Amino acid sequence: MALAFDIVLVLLILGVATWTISARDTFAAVVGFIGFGLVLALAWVCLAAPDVALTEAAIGSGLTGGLLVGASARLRRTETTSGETPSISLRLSAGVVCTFISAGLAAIVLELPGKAPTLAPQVAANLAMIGLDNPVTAVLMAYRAVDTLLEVVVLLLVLGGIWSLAPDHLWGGSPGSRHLAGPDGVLPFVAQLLVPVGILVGIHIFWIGSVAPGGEFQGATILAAMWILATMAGLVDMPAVSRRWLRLLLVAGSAVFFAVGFAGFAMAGAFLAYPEAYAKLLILIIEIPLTLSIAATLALLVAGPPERAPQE
Amino acid sequence: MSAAIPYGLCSAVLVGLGLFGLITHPQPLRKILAFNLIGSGVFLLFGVIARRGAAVGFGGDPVPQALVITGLVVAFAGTALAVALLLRLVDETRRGTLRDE
Amino acid sequence: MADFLLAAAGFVLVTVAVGLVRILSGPGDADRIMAAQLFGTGGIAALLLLAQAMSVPAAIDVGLVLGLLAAFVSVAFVKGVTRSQADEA
Amino acid sequence: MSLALNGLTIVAVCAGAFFFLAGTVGLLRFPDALSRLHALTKADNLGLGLVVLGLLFQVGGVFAALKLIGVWLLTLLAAATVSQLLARAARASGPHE
Amino acid sequence: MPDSATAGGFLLVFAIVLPVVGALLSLVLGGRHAERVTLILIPAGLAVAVAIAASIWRTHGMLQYFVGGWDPPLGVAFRADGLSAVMLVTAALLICGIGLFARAQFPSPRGAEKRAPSVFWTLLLTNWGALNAVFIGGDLFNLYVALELLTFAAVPLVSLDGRPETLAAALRYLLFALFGSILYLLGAVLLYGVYGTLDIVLLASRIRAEPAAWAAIALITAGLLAKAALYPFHLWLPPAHAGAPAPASALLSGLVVKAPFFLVVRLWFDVMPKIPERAAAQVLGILGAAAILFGSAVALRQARLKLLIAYSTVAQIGYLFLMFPLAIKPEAGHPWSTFAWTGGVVQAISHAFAKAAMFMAAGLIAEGLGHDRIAGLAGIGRALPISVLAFGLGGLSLMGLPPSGGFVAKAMLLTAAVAEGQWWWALVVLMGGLLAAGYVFLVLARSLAEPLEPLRLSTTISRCRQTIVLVLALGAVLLGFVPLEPLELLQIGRPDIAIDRLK
Repeated sequence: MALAFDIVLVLLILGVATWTISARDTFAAVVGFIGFGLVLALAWVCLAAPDVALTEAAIGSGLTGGLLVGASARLRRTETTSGETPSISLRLSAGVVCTFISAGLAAIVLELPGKAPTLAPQVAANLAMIGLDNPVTAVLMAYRAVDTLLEVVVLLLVLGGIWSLAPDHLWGGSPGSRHLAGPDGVLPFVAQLLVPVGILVGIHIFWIGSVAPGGEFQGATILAAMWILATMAGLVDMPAVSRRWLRLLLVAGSAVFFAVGFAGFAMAGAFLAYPEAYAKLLILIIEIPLTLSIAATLALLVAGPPERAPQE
Repeated sequence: MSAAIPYGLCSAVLVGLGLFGLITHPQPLRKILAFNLIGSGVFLLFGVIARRGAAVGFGGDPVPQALVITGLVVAFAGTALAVALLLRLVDETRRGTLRDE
Repeated sequence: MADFLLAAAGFVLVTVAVGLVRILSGPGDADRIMAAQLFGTGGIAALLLLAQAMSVPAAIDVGLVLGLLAAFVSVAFVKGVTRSQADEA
Repeated sequence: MSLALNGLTIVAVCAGAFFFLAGTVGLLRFPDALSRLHALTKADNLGLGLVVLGLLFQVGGVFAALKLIGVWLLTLLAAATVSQLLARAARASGPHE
Repeated sequence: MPDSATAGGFLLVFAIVLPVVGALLSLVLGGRHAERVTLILIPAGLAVAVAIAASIWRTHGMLQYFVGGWDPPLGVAFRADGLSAVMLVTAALLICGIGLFARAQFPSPRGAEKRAPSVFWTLLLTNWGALNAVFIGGDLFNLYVALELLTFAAVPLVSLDGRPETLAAALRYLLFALFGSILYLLGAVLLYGVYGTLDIVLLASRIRAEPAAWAAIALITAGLLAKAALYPFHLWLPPAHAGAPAPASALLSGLVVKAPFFLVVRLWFDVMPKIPERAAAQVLGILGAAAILFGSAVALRQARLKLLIAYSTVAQIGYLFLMFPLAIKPEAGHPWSTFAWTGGVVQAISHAFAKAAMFMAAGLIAEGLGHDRIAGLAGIGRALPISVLAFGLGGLSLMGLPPSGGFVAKAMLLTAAVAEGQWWWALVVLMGGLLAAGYVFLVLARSLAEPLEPLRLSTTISRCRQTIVLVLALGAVLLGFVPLEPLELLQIGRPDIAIDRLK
């Protein structure tokens, strides 16, 4: 039964993916992509990776989906002009090459060594030292904390890059146009209902991350989505990006991360090392500001470059 | 063990499909979508590898699972930058044609 | 029981996938978003069934997240359309 | 006891699956956006509700049960508002294209 | 290979953390502070790079650091061998030059924060941090994140002026780079699936010649080639490098494309020295040769100076990949193999200096003239003699004429080619040199020609900035005087030390 379900799911994934690639209309392709993220989240559950399923649902489908839907709706009007289709010969040769690559990869997948290598025992052996029960969080925050640290820097940097796309006179202004609450206010009403619930869910997902699937990225994504939702409903306005408090909020997480990392030199003899007795506490100290910073960064990444001049 | 095989094959096809889209679609937004499909294929393959490494009570090897989470976030960052560039480019060219420079 | 739940999940999934065909025929963007929404609801149902069948309680959280973000995506769509109309004007 | 619970689950989940089927048929058969919207929001939310109901007989803890109900309420809320917004968007853009 | 952290390993942490923390600081403080933070950090970063090189030189061993105290394969290692050290120092010196040069172009005025300066200074620091992370990364996934950091730091530099052409160039660059990194990641994933580690050193000990390993190497290499703009993946480079502001072009052409090249070298020579087939190395060589001939020929036909220099970068990247067929060919460790390997690395360094100088000289010329059309250069040789001299000295290195680093590099490649009986590569090197001479002389001849009417510069160009450019160009020339002895540093930590035969 389980195998049958797996096969149905895989066929569904491939069907939706094919649709995403082959749809003539870009918007239809984007909608297909959102559905794709959804079935992929199911696949991650079947692969016994609920942490990834959460991330896929939140970032892969949700946030990326919202970003692309917004973009494709905006690009609607310009699309007809760039409708040239590639030649048959190009498509044919591309098809042959890609089939070849897929077949090669499939062959390698089937040939993977019978006894799969794994780091699970090593992860498990050191879990007690860190005081976490969720092994994925342990990898992200302890064993490979430097990846996570660099990743947060990547997010911030991309945000800077997106801001840099603003015209000179709008630098430091607020992203997006001001959303005003509609006259009959369906959207504000929904947002008022949905946002508090969403914030609770976000905090919950973040908080259980130390013992169960969840963690700062997934929680932060939900918080970010709620912030954007509140903005779109006109409940709050996106702040001007030159605001000092905003910049501090964005950097706070990585600043604490770096600070604890350096403290590791003194306390545990290495950068980003945690002394055994305080590991769990230190990780929590990093994670709380980190979640807030990531949430703010993700929300602003979706909001795009400043589009309104800063008011003096 | 064998349960992961369908997903492994699925990831191989996803990579090919995405690659095809990346090569053949002229519109940048479609290329971005295709890039995300390839990315999903790669991550799924990593998930299969994680699943195969199930041991000591874990349903999968946590290291690749954690790396997939990092990868998803980085891929999102790339998508966001590409979309912002694209929207800005469209704005700018439209304004450019209006301005008749 | 697990087998029944799994079968039900598969059935719901296939059913809503047929609904996805709706996207194929369009014609309007609203139809597509609706199809995505049906797919989303069905996907969440399948996910909850899966969570119980495979006893992965965390999958319920995935359902929560999907429900929240489905709303977010739809709002982004409506906003995108109105914005593109505003750009036109 | 558990047999009875299982029976209830099976009935509810089957009913839920049926409503999903009905929603899909409606989506395929109804002529215009607004009536499709109508069929859709009714059917799939009812379907999910029944599935959740069926699962409530199976879960162990109160918290998990609450979360299940929460998922349903969330989708309900989301679907209702979104269909409102969509209806307006569909009306505004008209039966174009 | 040391199996624990070495003394002084903490320096490696600082090589990454200093610039990155600086970038974050500039983001928070904004405005004028971004420039100030950069100028303070440049000497500090240079000191760290030199300290790393000195430590390796003194101990004759590599530096190693396990982040968080977790040994690989569970944790992530940073490692620096001689090659890393040389690249770290090169990067630090160039960043130093670029930073000083850019002060006039991106001044931070008092009062409200300005867009271009804030972005430029922040991204300069981030690029530096990402480059350092690539040079010392010991873990394939950590390197993936570092490569992404580098890409995302480089792309916005291209579109800094916000014109539609540069936005399009930036978008194309980003799409190529994303494509490259996803291929790279796919290869890394396969390696983990087969060998259960992403650590480079552990991988080197576990890897065997089998289909999965070949596929993984092919994918990783292809991904890196897309990022390094090797022919036929060069399409994105000319508009991107020519469209960026001069200091940014210098950074992109001089350093950023060297990072993926560095990783290809690391992979082919250190991780899997036994794996690559000679045929595969020949393919890389052929692509390199095609890049040299194609890039140089197209450069000759350019009407704009910055595009000419950008196409010349396409060609010079080709030289880098000539080292693969020459150095892989006999059993690694063979004296000629080492000769070719060293030639390739010297080419990377001398091109970094030469190209940075040429792009910045072109920037000064364009600033003075208000355009960069080659046809309108007449008289600039008299108006901006130092800039034109710097351009010429850089060109000397590109042509491979003595005395210059380019000469040393190309002579080493040439000798190895002839000695190994692969004379066709020698032919390519010579042809490329002739074509390079063609486009460099084209520019110089126009610059030194008498103008029809006296040339009046639209702005005055400070002598200080011209001097900085000249110093960088002299750096490329001076590399030609470096005796082979310090090149020994390059060999430290290589699995096959054939250094004594070099002497």
